[in-house]
Amino acid sequence: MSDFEPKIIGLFCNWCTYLAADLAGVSRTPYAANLRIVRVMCSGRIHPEHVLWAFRNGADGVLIGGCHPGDCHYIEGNFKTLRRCLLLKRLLEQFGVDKRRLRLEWISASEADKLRRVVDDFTETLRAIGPFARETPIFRPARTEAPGAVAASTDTKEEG
Amino acid sequence: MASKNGDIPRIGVYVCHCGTNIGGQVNVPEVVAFARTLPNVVVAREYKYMCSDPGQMLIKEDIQKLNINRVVVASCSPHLHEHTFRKATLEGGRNPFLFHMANIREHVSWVTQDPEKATEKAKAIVEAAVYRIQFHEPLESKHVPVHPDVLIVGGGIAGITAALTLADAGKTVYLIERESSIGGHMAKFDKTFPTLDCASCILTPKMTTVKDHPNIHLMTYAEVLEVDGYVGNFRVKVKKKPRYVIEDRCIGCYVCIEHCVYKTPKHPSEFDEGIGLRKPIYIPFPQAVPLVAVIDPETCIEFKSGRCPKKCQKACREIVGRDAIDFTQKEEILEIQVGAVIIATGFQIFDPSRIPEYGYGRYPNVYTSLEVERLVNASGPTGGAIVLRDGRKPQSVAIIHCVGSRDRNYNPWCSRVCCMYSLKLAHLVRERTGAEVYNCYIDMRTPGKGYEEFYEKLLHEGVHFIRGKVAEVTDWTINPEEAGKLVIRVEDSLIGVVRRIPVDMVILSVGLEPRSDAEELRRLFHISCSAEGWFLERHPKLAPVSTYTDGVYIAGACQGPKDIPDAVAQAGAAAGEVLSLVDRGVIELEPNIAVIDARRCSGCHVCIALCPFSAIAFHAEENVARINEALCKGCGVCVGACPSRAISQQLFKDEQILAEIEGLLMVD
Amino acid sequence: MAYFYYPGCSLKGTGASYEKSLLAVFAALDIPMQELPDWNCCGATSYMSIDEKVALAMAARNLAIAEENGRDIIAPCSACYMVLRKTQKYIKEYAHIRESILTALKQAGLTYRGDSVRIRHPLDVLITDVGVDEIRKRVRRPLNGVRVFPYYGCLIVRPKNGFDHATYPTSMDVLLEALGCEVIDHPLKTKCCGGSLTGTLEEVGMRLVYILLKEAKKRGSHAIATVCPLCQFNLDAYQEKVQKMYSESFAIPVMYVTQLLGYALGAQHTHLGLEQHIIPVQEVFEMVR
Amino acid sequence: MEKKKVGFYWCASCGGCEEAVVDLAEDLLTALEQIDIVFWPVAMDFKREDVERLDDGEIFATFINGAVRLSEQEEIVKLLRRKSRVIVAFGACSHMGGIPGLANGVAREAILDYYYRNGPALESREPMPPDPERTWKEHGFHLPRFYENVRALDQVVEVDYYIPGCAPPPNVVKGALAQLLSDQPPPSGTVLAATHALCHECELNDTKPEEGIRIQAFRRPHLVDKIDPHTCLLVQGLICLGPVTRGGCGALCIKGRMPCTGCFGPLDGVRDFGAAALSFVASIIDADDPHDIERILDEGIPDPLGTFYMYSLPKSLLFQKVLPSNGRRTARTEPRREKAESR
Repeated sequence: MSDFEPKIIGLFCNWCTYLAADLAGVSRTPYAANLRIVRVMCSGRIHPEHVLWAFRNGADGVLIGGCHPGDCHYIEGNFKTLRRCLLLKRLLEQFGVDKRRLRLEWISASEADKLRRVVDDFTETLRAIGPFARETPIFRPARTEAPGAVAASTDTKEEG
Repeated sequence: MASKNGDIPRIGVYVCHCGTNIGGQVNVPEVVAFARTLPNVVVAREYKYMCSDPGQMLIKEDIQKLNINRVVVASCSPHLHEHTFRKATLEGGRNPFLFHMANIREHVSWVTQDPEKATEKAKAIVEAAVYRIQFHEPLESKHVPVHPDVLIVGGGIAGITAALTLADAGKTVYLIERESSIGGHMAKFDKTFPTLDCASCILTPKMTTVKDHPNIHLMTYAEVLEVDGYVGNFRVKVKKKPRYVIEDRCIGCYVCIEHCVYKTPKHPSEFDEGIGLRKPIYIPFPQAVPLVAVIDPETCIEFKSGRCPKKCQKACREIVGRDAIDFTQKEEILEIQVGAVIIATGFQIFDPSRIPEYGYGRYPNVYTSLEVERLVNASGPTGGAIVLRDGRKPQSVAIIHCVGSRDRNYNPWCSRVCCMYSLKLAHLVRERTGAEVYNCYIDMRTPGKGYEEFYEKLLHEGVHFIRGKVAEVTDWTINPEEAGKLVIRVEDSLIGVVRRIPVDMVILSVGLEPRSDAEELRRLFHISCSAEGWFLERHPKLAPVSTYTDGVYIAGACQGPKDIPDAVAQAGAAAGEVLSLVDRGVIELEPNIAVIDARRCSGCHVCIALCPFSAIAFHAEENVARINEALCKGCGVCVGACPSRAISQQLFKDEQILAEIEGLLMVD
Repeated sequence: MAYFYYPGCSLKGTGASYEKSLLAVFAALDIPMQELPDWNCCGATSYMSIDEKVALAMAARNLAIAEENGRDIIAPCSACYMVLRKTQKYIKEYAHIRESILTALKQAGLTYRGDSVRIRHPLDVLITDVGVDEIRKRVRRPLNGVRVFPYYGCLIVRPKNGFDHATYPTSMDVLLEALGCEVIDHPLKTKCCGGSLTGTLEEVGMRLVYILLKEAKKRGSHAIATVCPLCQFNLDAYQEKVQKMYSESFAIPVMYVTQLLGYALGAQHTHLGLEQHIIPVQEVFEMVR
Repeated sequence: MEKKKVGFYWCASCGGCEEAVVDLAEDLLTALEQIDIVFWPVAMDFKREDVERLDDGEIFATFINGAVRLSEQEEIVKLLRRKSRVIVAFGACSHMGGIPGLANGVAREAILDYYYRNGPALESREPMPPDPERTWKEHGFHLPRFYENVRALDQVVEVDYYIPGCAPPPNVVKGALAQLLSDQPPPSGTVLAATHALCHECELNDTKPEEGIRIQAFRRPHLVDKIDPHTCLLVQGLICLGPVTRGGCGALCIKGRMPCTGCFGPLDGVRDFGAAALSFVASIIDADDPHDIERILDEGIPDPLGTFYMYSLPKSLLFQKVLPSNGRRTARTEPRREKAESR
């Protein structure tokens, strides 16, 4: 598992966290290459579906980056994403998904170093948790059958 | 596959080397070869500098010759060159929004150490862009008029310069200053380096011009309360604090001040950095603009006890006949409308009591440089005489450089002006007192026109220069020469010994800091601060006075430590930017607004309360919600909540975002 | 909050009056404090320069015992305070040191997880946990008029200790003020007292002692207040010697701040070790106005 | 005119959908003038062999209700698919997995364990796992296989139309039949109900405040003393999924003062019902402090999965990740490059 490189989708707001990522570049602050960024105008644009879609398509973690509370370029969009994230984390847990896979961080345009810390730390966390696809019993096809148990479908053994 | 608007996507992918900025870390040919395998990619090319003319030419030619109808450029941040390539796409004959940018410089080559990983990440980002662009549609930008008036916040030399430049160009300018007079820090200085011009000789005429200029509305003792709107159309609420003196009636005759119940001034003067004293009713300095008295309710007896004989009021009424004093004055809230804003709020000095070993606040003869500026100033509290607090003339003076600057414990940055003003003060002190002057510096930094020459001149004036960071200022004395003096303990790193230098006076060359309330102002105007707290420019080289908020510009030391010439230059630049915006008259808005498909809207009301700009309203007769395009700022919050998928955000449609996510995850 | 008290060798020897008065003060303030069970040498002194690893392991043993019981350690001796903090920092920051120390602890049947145990100086506890206002309220015999020269020594403030400034500390000043003392402001608060140089490079050591005594005298001090057994000893014991070397007479009582505190809080004289000083300290209390 | 052959089949379901057919009452008789039922296990004596004997595509349409979890169900629906020109997913279970789909929230082994080994309902203390293979008097018997997950019908076979609802109300069934039998049937993939959300047809929609909806506390219906029948239930703090749920039912539950739980599923274009429901509900919470938000969620939404995915858990994006697709992509994936099988 040590060679597992988690994939992280970053959903970053245009005004703070995306700029922090730009600043990390300009100031040559290296961080884990595991992050791949999608720009949205405001973190409030982010729909839970985007997060689920990312997981479904092979992401091991999703990092939502917005402006600090009170700093939102659109006044309070970041609070909307906060509410959705808190509820979504609860849902993910019920799905058997480690809720640490969804991370919400307030990173301002000047906090390139915070971005680095968060991405590096998140990468480490995800390395420790392991790949998304193998995580939970409900996604994991049964591998071995206990003797006498009802035969498993072979049809559902895909991927994973 | 045909895209939604019917055409078959024919995508051109252009991967930029950016010299070695990208090419040095990312295997560009590999990315290009990869791009060719992606769906609907007709052509993929690499080029040294895509943003150059020949680079843009590639796009235009491919559009015309290969009938490319979607353009992806993989290069730097869209914040830098999105505009450039949209323009190229347009000039090639396609709608500019059929373009998407893949950021493989800031987000890849500059932050990824392993070239293999960098290349893989770049591929993923390119693939994401190719997936996304299939869902792009031609869009029309909206144009809105720009209000021609301008707001300038801060009446220091930067704000004054910008105000005059704009006013002379015929623009109406609102200049807001928090203090009761404009002038800022520069008004406190005596001489300016390196020419030793008298500061007030060059500043005062500008101040009075501001006051008399028909196009400038000067609001002193005022602060910005609220900012609403966006580029071209800001609505700003300004709070005018009560000065208890009616501005239009006061003629600045000082009679009220003479008649104040306080016979002599007892309260430290803010303008004189506490070196001089003032009365509760005062004019901060003789050249103040406007030359109007102000009453400080914190120290005025009338405000504290309500039982003052109010001799000032009587004097004004009876002797001057103006009746300008009004103890019942209330704060006023004014609303103004402007098209652009320049923020020029300056800096504050480092508080040296944070470094207790320098003894500021404990030893009376330890001064900040700004206090000494008031001491040497001919119109200062001592009339320009450099004397100690007990009135003695100092025989020896130490100037400690880099106080609070270039120090990890305090501020890591170089404050840029301290070396030069320390040299200036050394010169003035030496010239006026004949004292021995010791400059203790870490490095002497004098880049600037005539600056090094000024340093060279000082070297021949008999001023001592000691290279070393001062460890402490102490009154611990060990021999008779030191008795009654302050001792500077410093390692002279050029001769390798620790020296004890007894002096009468210590000047701390305090650094420049962001103002403590910069954070609040930043939030008001939705701009950013750097980690240190200075206002963040849009680009450190190419857009030094712009911010990420369109229509809001910064000038002077609020952006970073700056001397007068630089602050003035920036003010000019900011005024230029504003003129270019205001004279254009219209601005093109990014068409990233939210749109409701009325056929899909179920009228569920969910979006209505979410809009921070109240741009969504419910239309009962049709049972649908509608977005007012003029009010929509394009945040997409409503899109993220719409349960019917009736709302979409142009340029950030769900299909586009999902395609991008999917593309990012295709490459392992 | 209950604390472990870690005496170290000094407070059981030359610094006995520090221990006595410290315990008296904590009793007077109703602060529960218990001696760390089965403690051992902190590893300071020569050990650290002979075999750092062994010295650190020894210090770590004390940390491990405290951690087992989940209590903060109060280390009154400056050397102990510094060494225990240093050990904690090294374990946290250097993997190879952590590994060898944990191996050593394991052999003793102990383990150490991290930095949940905080190493506290009595000044820190008094200022932060008890609070000056509380102490001021509890003062029963104010020391009005006593001019005290607070002397912190070099060890407790360096590197940054989190509760006071590294070059210009004020925690003792504040405490003494609360007792009614007239606190003398001076720039030598953290200058070297001579330390162990008085035994090795005597001339240098004595000069450092002299500087402090002279400054205290010059500023009209009735007493020097310290928080370190070595500082106290150096400044107290060598006054006669310094007098001879520099032809200047000195007779300045050098007290632990806890003795002044204990007195003001109403502890019995006999509980403060006031008799265990070379320069008699009784007269300090005669200065009370 | 020859009568069109029609089949009915049930998979994992409660039987309510069969009732829904019967609920057509005399309309069923009218329908029988046009159709000829060739397969309906719950009501008529046809066997599998009867279906196998038919030509491929001979059946005009088969209405299948219930979700798919057993190998037997899979076999039969695949058989019916072959024999039918049109497959109609009938009711929420075949449409989206329905109530049985909630079982996907629990591991298969845990289910077996609960029912056959350690569950409180077991009379004997002895575990009684089902015996999949058994021989009795030289007859071999075997139980159908119990799959890892519950699937909606279109996750097993291609589905042409959907009739939503738990169970589909008569007006919807009637409307759907009319559309199917018309000369111009709707495009394949259509959900045969309204195209707007429930709110659009709800009488209480007018009672929503003009300035929008903000909720400070969610209330669960069984804990509310009195529900005001004249005010929008969502505005009253009840989690009504009307905004996110396809209309067509005529807001029946609301009229009975029960908030909508989403049985008609999402509107066209919504890829994940639960996510869309969660997003709008979270968005209208009137709190910005994380602690306040957590408290509101603690008190009002103890079971987000059950609340937002009551009928559609197998259709959530997360399940789609591992479930085999039925050959037709459910999501927008057209420009996608085929992914290397390296993972």
